[in-house]
Amino acid sequence: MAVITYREALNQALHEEMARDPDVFLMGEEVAQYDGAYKVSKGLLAEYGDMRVVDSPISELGFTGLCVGASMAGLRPVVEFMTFNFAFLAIDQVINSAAKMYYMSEGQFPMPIVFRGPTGGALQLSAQHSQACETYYSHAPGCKVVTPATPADAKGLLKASIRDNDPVAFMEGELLYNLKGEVPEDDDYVIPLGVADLKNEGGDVSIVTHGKMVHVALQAASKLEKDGIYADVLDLRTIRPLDMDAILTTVRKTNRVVYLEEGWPYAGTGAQIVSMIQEEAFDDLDAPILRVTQADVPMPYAKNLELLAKPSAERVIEACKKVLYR
Amino acid sequence: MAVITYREALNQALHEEMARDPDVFLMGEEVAQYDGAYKVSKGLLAEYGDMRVVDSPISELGFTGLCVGASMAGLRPVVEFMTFNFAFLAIDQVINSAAKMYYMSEGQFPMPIVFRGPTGGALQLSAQHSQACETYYSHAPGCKVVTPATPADAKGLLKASIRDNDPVAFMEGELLYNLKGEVPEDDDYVIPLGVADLKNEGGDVSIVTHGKMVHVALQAASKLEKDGIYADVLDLRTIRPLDMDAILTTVRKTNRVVYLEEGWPYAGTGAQIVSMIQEEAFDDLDAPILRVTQADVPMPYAKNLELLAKPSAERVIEACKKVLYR
Amino acid sequence: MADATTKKKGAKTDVLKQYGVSPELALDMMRDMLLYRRFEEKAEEGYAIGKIGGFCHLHIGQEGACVGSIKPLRPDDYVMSAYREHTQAIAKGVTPNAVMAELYGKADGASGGKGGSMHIFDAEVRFMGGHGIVGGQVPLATGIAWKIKYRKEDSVVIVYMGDAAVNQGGFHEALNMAAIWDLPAIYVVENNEYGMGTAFSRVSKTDMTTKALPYGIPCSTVDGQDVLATYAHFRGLAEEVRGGGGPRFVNLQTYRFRGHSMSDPVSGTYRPTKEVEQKKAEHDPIVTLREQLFAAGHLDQDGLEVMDQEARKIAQDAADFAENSPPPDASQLYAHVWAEINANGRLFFDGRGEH
Amino acid sequence: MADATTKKKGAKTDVLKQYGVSPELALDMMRDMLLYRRFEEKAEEGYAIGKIGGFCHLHIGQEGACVGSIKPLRPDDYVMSAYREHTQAIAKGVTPNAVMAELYGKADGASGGKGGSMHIFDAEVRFMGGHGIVGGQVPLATGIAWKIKYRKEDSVVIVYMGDAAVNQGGFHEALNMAAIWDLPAIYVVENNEYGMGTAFSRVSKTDMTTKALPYGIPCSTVDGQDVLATYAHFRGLAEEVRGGGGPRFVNLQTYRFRGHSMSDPVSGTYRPTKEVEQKKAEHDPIVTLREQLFAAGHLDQDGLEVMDQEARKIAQDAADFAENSPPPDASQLYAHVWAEINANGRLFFDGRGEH
Ligand SMILES: Cc1ncc(C[n+]2csc(CCOP(=O)(O)OP(=O)(O)O)c2C)c(N)n1
Ligand SMILES: Cc1ncc(C[n+]2csc(CCOP(=O)(O)OP(=O)(O)O)c2C)c(N)n1
Ligand SMILES: [Mg+2]
Ligand SMILES: [Mg+2]
Repeated sequence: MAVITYREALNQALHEEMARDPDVFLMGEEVAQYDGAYKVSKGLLAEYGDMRVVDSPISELGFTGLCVGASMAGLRPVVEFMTFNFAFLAIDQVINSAAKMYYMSEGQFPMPIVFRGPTGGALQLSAQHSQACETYYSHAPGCKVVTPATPADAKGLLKASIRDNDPVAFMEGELLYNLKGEVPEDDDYVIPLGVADLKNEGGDVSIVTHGKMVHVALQAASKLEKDGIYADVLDLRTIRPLDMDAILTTVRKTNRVVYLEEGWPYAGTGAQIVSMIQEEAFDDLDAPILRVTQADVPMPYAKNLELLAKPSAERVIEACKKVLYR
Repeated sequence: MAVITYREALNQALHEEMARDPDVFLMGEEVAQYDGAYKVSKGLLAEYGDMRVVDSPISELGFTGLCVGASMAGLRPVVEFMTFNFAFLAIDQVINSAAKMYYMSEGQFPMPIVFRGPTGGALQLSAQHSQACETYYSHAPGCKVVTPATPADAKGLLKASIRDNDPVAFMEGELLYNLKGEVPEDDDYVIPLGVADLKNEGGDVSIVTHGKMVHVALQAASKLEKDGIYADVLDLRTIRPLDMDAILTTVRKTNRVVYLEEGWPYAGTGAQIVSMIQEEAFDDLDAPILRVTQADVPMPYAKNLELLAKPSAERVIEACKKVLYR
Repeated sequence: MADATTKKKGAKTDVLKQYGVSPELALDMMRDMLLYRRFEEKAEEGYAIGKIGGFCHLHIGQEGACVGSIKPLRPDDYVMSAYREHTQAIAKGVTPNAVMAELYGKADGASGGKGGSMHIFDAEVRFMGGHGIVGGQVPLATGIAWKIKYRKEDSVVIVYMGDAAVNQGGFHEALNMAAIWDLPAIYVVENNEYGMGTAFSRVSKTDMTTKALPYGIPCSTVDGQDVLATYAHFRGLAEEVRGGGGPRFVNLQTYRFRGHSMSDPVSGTYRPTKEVEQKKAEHDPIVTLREQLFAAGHLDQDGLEVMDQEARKIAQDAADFAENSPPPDASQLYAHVWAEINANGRLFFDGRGEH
Repeated sequence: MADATTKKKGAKTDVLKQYGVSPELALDMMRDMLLYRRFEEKAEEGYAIGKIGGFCHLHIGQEGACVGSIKPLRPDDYVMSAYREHTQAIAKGVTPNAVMAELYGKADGASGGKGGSMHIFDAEVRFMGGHGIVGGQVPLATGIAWKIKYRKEDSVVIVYMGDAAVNQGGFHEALNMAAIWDLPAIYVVENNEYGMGTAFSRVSKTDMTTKALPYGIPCSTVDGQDVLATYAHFRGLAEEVRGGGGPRFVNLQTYRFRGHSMSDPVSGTYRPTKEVEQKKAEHDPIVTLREQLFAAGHLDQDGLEVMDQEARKIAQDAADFAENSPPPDASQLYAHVWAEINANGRLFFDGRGEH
């Protein structure tokens, strides 16, 4: 297995899927000539030409709607949002068109389409460029939501998302693009949607999380080990479909859960998962489930405030100790 | 107290607040000459003229942004969305501008603005006109979310929302507009945001809910009484700010909770409230908290399917019995 | 429509020749318009007696715009529209039965009863809906045009919108992309002068023909109440656009004889009753074509009545069909949310659906 | 900027008179432009050494557009912009210290360190931000114009956007409303020919002057690299708009000498290095004014150097001020989320904030 970056893994996935299926095309701002704002689409224009790697105007609603229409008509578009923060302009076409079309038309129009780009914060990008947007998509039936944390997951899950026949919000992390890891070179390295991954095996407490926060969880777990506390770190990988079996397995093992996420707390992914766990494993819980999230404020610019606002390993450790009554 | 409709109560609130404060104006599609798609703004144009009651083009993003800008500059706009279902087009200006402005500017620009209109389903309006949109607003710090269930609440809460200095998503119900009830005539009948209302006093089980679903909860409660089960029905009235004290009071009394809401389950208001209850009243719970929501599907058109999709008193009763282990 | 006998006779010249339309085709268009009129009246009835729910927007008065613009299309061309689309669906090949059953929310409806009046779909005849967000269909149709170009096909897409939809940002974004990429789309404003209760002049300082100027898309205006003129115009446009001529923008002038939806008044503060009456008397597309056909001797009153009886019968049959079609089975509630149920993981979260 | 001695001398005529600009005012504009150049170079430095984070978009090359358009405004006029707004903030009256401290994320920053480079605000001098969503400021500014009309004031608002922002639907929706309601707004495209790495001609089939045609808003073009021409032009526009003349649209031609943001290349596949070099050599707004002032005898090399030293000093002082300003206190994290903390109910949900 080659060691490559998350960025390269995404690029490979795009390459392979575009080679595999002539109906797959990529559209977004700066994806072609500029190789993408984050260079995820590097080299694709040269390989596939300008009908398949398409620089759009800055018209989020328009090009999203265009791609949704192209999907209705039988193509398999991949839409790049420079960040999901800009996708608020386009969300009407995602929710009201893409997510509802198959249902409204009673199955006449499958909607294979991937909306991808970074979600959440990076370094001091401030309030309008740092929001974690998962809730806006996972709330709606008809949408699938995928949040890979590692290069291997990025590749395997993007390939699965492109091959999937439903709209997928595929949410990356700006701070993950340079992350390196081993990635299978196999052209058919596809990770099925809906399979969580136990990224650390512990047993005392379960840290359930997704996306970029997997790394914060792992950091917390390794620090906790020094105190003799062993944590399961369960990476959901996909938020919809959701691997509830994997969640229940770790919960039943440890009886104590912390949900960690980058987004805001109110009606976040964590709230949903807490609600499901208490419903389905009520008697397995030895402590209330705690959540660690971004501070419930728009992201501030100043370095110190941003650091305070983001979920940290320290706060995860604190929460773990609390559910362990230590 | 006069008995008037929910529609008239809203109309009174607008009338009174516009008379009280010359900076309050109403803008939206068909609000002036046509008296509003649901006649909520009836008579306002004649009274206040066309700078204060303004028919906008069908440009949700544009007129929302315009009103947010007017709020920045010191006015107190009330924006009418014909339904919140159309507000997906405008949500960028609500989340990225209105909700974040005060913070980004370090308090230089208070944003007094009300976004109001119906949310959720009515009768066979199908997928693109029936979505309950609470989550899209309550998730974001900076937004307040208000969901009145009765004429009196509609009046008192709309007046409070207009006087409030933050952006408020004020969510009505198309099926509530004709609902009659007693409403104080007092010009200063203001219900403070953040105060829940116990709409039925029971003691065996707590049905916590908001908006239109309050009436379904009351129906369920009255049917449950025939089985000798007495339910608290707690109407949250505002989702943000949230009257957690009132929630904990009923939970500590009954130890059994059902959350009822019109929206979809995943990361809905119910998920948030379940998560908070289990965190803050873990030992008070004698059963898992159950949720009753809209079926997790886009709203179908056919009458029978729509009926099936909506939360019903029967399903609430079932859930109540389940948490009572009956 | 106004009674034939009260109308002055048309000129002796045969306008059909002027537009290059055969008598057969013209009679066919008459048949279509009559059907759409009767069909919509049936829908009106169905709504009045509670068989049809939700919002129901009728096309009465706009039949000429519908027939004239869709008739020149090929089966492999696409049509997409907003929520006032019943008759456009029929024009593109959806059966009146399937449309009416959809309005009734029945299993045999074009969308299985899941869509309703605003969401009629038929993939097979390339009728692409039926969309309820004003302007939402404009980018979507642009995507269909993209697919045509992508696959190097030579079909075209016509997308309809109301006059009020041009104030939506998505309209502008879409037209810009269609222009820079030379997409085979015909953007048609069914300009019936009002968006719900708002006259176009109240929400635009300029007239409709300016709306595509920033994109360099050629604009043309045609009288939709004159079905022959409309037909000839769209026949030409389809030829221009097919195979790479780039997009077109059309100001298709028409008028709605009913209220915005079944729950809105026909007239009121927003438009005087007199205006509506005058339009009905002088600009009914059916009357216009009737006079042309009478004048040229291609049709007489008896022939017209036979046609009208046929139209009424098809509409009645559709209503009967809809009435007798079963409601969707309860099992359909959770069907068609997803095209792909992944083998792992839960997709539904209310404890009722599968997975 | 190119060295003075290598440039040919300008004509003997005094262009100041042509534009009705006094020598004092012209010298003042020179001072401003020098300050903005030096200020942005300081920001560049601050970014390079990690004092400034996030995205940082410089205005270098566009100083003429900035000074010429804001100078004619009154203190009670409003300015709103996108994210390339440092120098516009200063032009409207925000102190260089407060702007630099904001870039540094410090407590004394214009937005208390909460906004950063893209979100500079100063309510007192009516600098309305600093917005990061391309095109988002256009409807917002339209609302400010609405307030001016609503309150029957006679101020105006200038809103800046980049050339790429005209492809956002919100731009079109906003201009339409400004037109139908005759709002006192001047919509200014700082047309630097590129949106990030995309030449305008790749995302628009027509030129910029067509973009307001559907709204009937008068459009004009002016060379932003010529600060005197720009000043005279905006002086006239402000007079036209003030007090009810309706909105205006301006194609303000300019050029960016740096990359899109600090993390983007100055040139590359999207524009040739030669083009940038040529623009710098021949269309530097500072050089242009310098030549005009030299030619008319209002300034000489020594005078210019004194001015430049002053500019450098102000920029350096701003950097020092920013450096010495404390970071925001941790308590500020939860401050300013709400303007009104309601007496009842919880507003924060992560267990960390108040309430
Ligand atoms: C985004 C959005 N805003 C508002 C509405 C409500 N609405 C439905 S139709 C309509 C008027 C549209 O008028 P026009 O575009 O002229 O079409 P017509 O009904 O005349 O065919 C309005 C306001 C909607 N469906 N979607
Ligand atoms: C809605 C949105 N889409 C994309 C971006 C990312 N982005 C920021 S600036 C920019 C280019 C804008 O170019 P232009 O409008 O010409 O302004 P300039 O930077 O040249 O001043 C892009 C794509 C954004 N901030 N907001
Ligand atoms: Mg219309
Ligand atoms: Mg530019």
